[in-house]
Amino acid sequence: MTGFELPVALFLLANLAASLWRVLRGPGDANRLLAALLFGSTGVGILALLAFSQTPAATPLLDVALTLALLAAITAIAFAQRAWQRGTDPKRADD
Amino acid sequence: MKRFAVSAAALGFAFWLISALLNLPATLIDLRPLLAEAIPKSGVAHPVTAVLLNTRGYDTLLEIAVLLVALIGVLIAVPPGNPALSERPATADDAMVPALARLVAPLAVFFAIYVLWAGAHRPGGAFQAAAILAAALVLLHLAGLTAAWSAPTLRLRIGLIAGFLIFLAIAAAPLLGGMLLQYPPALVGTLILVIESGLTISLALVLAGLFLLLADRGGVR
Amino acid sequence: MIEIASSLLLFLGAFFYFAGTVGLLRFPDLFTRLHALAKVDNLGLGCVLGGLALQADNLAVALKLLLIWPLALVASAAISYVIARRADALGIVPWRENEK
Amino acid sequence: MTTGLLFALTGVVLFAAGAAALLLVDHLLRRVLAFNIMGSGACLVLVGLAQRNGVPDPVPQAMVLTGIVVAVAATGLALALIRRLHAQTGATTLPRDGADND
Amino acid sequence: MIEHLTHLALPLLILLPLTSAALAFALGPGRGASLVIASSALQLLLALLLAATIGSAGPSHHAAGGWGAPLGIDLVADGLAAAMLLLTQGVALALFVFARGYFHQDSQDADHWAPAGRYFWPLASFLVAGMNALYLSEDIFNLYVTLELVGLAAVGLVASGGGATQTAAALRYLFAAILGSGAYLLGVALLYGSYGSVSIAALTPAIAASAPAVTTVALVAALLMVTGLLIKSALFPFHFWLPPAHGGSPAPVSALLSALVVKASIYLVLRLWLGPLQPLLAPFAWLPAILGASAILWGSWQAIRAERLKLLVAYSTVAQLGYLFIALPLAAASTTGVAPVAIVTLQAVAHGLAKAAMFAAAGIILHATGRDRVSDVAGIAERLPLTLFTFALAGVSLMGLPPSGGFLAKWLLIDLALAQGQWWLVAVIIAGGLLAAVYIFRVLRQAFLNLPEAEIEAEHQKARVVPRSAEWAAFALAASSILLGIFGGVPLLQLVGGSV
Amino acid sequence: MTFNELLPLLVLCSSLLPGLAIFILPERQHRLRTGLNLFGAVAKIVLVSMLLVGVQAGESYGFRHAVAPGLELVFKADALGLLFITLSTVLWLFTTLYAIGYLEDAPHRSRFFGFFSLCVTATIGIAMAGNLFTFFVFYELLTLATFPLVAHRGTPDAKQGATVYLAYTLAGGAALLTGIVWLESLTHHTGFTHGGFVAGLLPGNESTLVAIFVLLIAGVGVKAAIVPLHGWLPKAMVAPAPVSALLHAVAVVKAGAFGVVRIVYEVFGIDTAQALGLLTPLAAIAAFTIIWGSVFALFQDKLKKRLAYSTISQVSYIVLGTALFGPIGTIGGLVHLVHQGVMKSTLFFAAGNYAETLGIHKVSEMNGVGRRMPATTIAFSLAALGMMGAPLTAGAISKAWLGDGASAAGMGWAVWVLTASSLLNAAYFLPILWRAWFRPPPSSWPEEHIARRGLLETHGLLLAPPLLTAALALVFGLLPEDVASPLTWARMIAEREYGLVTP
Amino acid sequence: MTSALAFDLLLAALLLLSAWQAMRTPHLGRALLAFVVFGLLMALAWARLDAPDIALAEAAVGAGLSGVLLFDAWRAIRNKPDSGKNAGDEA
Repeated sequence: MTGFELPVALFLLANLAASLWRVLRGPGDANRLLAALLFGSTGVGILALLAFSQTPAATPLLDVALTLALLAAITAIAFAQRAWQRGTDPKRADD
Repeated sequence: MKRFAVSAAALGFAFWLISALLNLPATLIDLRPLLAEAIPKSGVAHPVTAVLLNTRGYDTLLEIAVLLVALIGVLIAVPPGNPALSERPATADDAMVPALARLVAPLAVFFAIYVLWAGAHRPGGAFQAAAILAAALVLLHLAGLTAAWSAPTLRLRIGLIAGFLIFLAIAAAPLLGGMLLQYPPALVGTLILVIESGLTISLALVLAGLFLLLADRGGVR
Repeated sequence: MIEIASSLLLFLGAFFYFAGTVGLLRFPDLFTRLHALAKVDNLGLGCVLGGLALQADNLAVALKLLLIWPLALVASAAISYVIARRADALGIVPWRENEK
Repeated sequence: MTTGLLFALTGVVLFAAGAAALLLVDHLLRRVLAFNIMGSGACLVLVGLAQRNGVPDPVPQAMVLTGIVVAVAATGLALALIRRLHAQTGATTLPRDGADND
Repeated sequence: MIEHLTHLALPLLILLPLTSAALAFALGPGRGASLVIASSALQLLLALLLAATIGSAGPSHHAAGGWGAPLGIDLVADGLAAAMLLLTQGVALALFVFARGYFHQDSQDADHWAPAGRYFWPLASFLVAGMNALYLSEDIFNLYVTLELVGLAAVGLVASGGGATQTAAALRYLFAAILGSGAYLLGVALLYGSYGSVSIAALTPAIAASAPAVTTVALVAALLMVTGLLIKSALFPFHFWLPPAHGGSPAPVSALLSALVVKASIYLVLRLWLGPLQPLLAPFAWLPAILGASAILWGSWQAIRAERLKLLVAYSTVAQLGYLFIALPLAAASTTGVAPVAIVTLQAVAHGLAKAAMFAAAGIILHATGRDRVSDVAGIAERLPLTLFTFALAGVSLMGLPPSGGFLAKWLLIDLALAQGQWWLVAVIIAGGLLAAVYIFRVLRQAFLNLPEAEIEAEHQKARVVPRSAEWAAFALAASSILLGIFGGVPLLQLVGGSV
Repeated sequence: MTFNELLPLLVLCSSLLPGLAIFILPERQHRLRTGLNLFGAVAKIVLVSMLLVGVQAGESYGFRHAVAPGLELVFKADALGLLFITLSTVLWLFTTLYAIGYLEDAPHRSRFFGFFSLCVTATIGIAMAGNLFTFFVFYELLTLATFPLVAHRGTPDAKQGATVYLAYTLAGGAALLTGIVWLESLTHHTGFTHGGFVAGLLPGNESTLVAIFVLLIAGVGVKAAIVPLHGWLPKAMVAPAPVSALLHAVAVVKAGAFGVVRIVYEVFGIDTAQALGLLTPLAAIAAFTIIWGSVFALFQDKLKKRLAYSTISQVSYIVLGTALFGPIGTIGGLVHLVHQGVMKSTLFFAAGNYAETLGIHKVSEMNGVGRRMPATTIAFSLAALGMMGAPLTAGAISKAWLGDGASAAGMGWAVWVLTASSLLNAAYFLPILWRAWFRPPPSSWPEEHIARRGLLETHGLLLAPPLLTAALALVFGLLPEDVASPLTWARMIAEREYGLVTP
Repeated sequence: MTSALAFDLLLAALLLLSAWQAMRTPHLGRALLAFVVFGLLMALAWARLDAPDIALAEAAVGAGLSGVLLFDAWRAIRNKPDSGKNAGDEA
């Protein structure tokens, strides 16, 4: 533990908040999906940082991070396949 | 009008409760020391698992029943012998998703086994492992590598309930001389592992079933 | 010593993440944003995980940390690919500087 | 303020918002989201309040795991029924007159 | 031997239906009837045994896992629980026999892809398991799990009707159930946060002795739990989900839901209200009573107006449930020395038996006519005399006419209300009985006296006939609701009255 | 269980069990059904005779069964109950015979006779009820059992009549229920007791007791058709003739009147009722009803409707007798309970015969019917004369005792009421007799269903019951002091049970 | 303010924001994504609450299963069903 883990995690969370704006604003589903992608990897990072933000390190949280890394792809793929279709493409006016 | 009333009620409720919670004194009863005492007898080192499968194992038994009920509910919503599936998934002929699935799925299985095994002494356990396995199954389906399920076959049905039946049997066996779910001290660790293993497989099938029974049909008929 | 290296790596990671977020917010179209994201946040994750791995007190934990990274890389690559393909299939045209 | 209490309070708000949304929104998928959020709020209260002194308490944690399983079960069932209703009627909301006589 | 069996009765009442449910599911769609019926018969024996033991030796305990509260979960059966268990096993057994005949008929249409009986057996068995677990649980979080088990199984059963209206009804029910159990869960969370335990035995003294700051939170918790349960109990004005769900389902399902499932959450309201939450909720007792009174009047009125037969019966349930709440402010014992909760239990049992019989009879009628309007039952008494007799007997109990169980309960309720000077309750009870007579005689008049129109008559000729076993099962239920008034009152009231 | 406990149950079961069996019988099994009916009726007579003998010898019969703590079904066979039981039992036999003939080849006979038997069971239950709870149970059962009978024909009129009947009786039941439970919550005791059991609540609860009395009397008054609660009765006359006989003479209105007697004498006690000032209003209402019914009867052309209004009037004689403070009036009321039953069933049997044989429904169609159907018309005439209170008839005895009772109680006005009523009775009955005997018959009857066969002017089973009941009425009138006469029995009740000293 | 508290506060705010979006934003796809984000944030919250078991379950369910189920259902109900498919109705 260096004492920086939590501040860095906070910073990443702030990043995440910023990209949440992208999720909300779009335009279009594709960009939202991108943001979700970022969420995945940022989430993994934050979890890893949280794991080491205490002494001794809470290594179980690494398992959580690993799960997230394994499974984040699934949501994204499902979104691309199922949700993102013609008619919801980014050219359409964002409702 | 309704919108306003409900919103106001929700807001008022939240304020009332929050202001009350800010003044809440500490509890008189604390289960933590009790639990700490019980851990050595519980057969597992990890307290959450001890609660889930030992001290409050009865909750878990019923919770599995809830999942099975939900699965049966899904089966009811899907007519048997659903005719030809609609469009294939958009990426079925993509090379990338199957490749990813081929890589991730085995890793997920491996990781699930680890999570299951870890459950005895650190966070993890049957449900988490099952969820990971189920996710892997879903991924395989999204990649076009496994088909969706139509009506479950006998083998599948047995798979779905096997874990539950094992749990039931182990829960009932102590009744011969004691209480429901009162594992014999000598076997407690083993029995919990057996239960968790069975549950992992069945729960994975159930969770995957929630998706795979409905998936890929472009809508239920 | 290790602590300093670790901290540096963490900060570097944070920077990459920040860059990725800026890219997501500021780049003009889907494909360029995708590019920024896939590159930058994986680097960020790599740095963070690497920095933490330095702190690990046993090999298993370090290995686990280092396992997460390639996994995230693979997943991110696959998803980026899927998104790009899908965007193409749906007729989204890449942005060019001379337009607009 | 401890992490536990903070998240417990967050949970209260989430619950209230989820419950209100469950009553107010019409689209069925949205209602599924609403009840999941409501449930998450209740779970946060359960664990957060129990850990408001900062010490982890495994008992509510185990309960929340059970609660999550139940929520997944309810979500799966709800989604299946929603899809079925849509297939049968094309509707994505419940008919308004359901409570009325005939 | 008997002693040991009694000790086992508590867990077995939960394990048996769980096992038979799982096995019935494994056997496959539409299978498992015999298994579930056999298990149900065994459960009835166990419940009888349990009631006998409790009657003589007091409440029975079972510590699941051997830990004991507050760490573990205790199962406790007192007289009230035993009575509800007995009702559940009895009604379920009769309804299962009924359902076997009923669904057997259905399955003759081979190409009918959504026969309601496909997953009836596992779901119904899970449902019974859930209710038994609910009656026996002494742990408020465990109760949440049982509530969900009961709720989801009931939703599945409603959906099993297969049609769009049933699906919509199931969804409406699901959302109501989830809203209810969500509120309950938050209440549990707050109670655990306030007192550090979810065991009723530990909570009761803690709440009674709690400080003011705790009390506010605990009060919110109590209100949340009770409100959640009231939503699930379909107490007016939370009844919106009940008529479509109960009125649109296949007959055995409607009967199970109306006779048993709503009782489960009402049981919990009573148990919690009169138990640990008593110190918190005592000032609010008049609220459910007023709602109950409104339910009686409103439900009866809707039943009178209903055009569809099963909807009529469903609204009758809305009305009859009101009776179970109006006794809450009448906490003191009556002049006859019978505890109010015992009277409410008697009413619940009488209604359970009668309503199960009535829904079963309605189902047989609909089955035989293929139509569902009250006006379509004209002259059906000619073809289904036994079923109409069943309907009439059940109606006698619902109207509260002698010598039925419903009458006895009504008598004791009026006595209770009078003894405490609550004249408005007396008026409501009396009015409820008269209104019930209006809607029940509406059906009977039509069935016995009017002649079917020619076109319907032609349909009658070719319509399917339900097996005799189904008719007799329904009759047995109706007859029990009558006999309850003559022979059941004393043992039941003593069983329940002695325990609470 | 001793025999003395068993016997009342057996009396109940002698009609209950055949009734239930008849429900299950297929429609075409008429022989078996008739057999069951007659077996039940005869068995009941035998059993009731055993009761009579026993009670006269001082035996007491009773049975108790607790349905809830503090709530018991109590059956007892006391002298008052037996009076009513005997009446019902005998008339049930006659009515059954009549109904068998009347409904020959009609549809739904299983249903009819099933409910018929239940109806009698309920009546017997009311008669044997040992407390208000039991009374109420059978009182409601009677409502349920008679509703299908009134509606039996299924015509719109019948259905409407039945619905009105149900509305009145269920509402009355509700009032009765409230009154009973209220009373019980005050006294914790509902057993019928000679002299009543509410006196202990006085002083202090006067207004409550008055309210309870009003509720109770309103409850039973519906069935007794006391104005203004009588509205159902003229409508219910659409029922088949045996049912009318049952409603008007045996079961329903009698149950109401019997209830009034029980309430006044054995719940409140005649002294308490008098002390509360309840008797005079009751008498006034009864008197009003007597006149009201008679006046309305005058204007009815439909024979059965005229009889129905006559019933309203006549039943209130019983109520009036009860409300008269003193033994003589009581005896008059009690004896009229029997006399009116016998006479009114004769009248309805005869009316049924006219309708069934010749299609005569209206008074204006009765010209010369005495020549075509002399036996029926003789029975009719005897009963009608009795109703008017002509000398040497049963009716004269009732009226004489009632009149004496009124004078003795200091209610001289009641005598005038009785006189006026008698005149009115004559005014609506005599024209009928005049037409029947002295007007020439028309060339053809409205609808002749049954042809004359030798001596039999109509179906034998239709003819015998009115002749038998008319004969009974005659005997009661001619031999009032006989040991087995209703008058003797009524005096015994008054003396033995109420301690009233008769002259 | 410590960074722990800041982190918690920001996380709580984000939880509320994403929940609000999931329930209130007019576009359903956006709502579903907001819900997936909500799930991820819940996992972080559980991690902060020293409940790695729940975090693990939430990550697996929220990231793996719920999203897939919801997206799949969304696609299924987005289009009108073809009319011929209602044959089995027995409403």
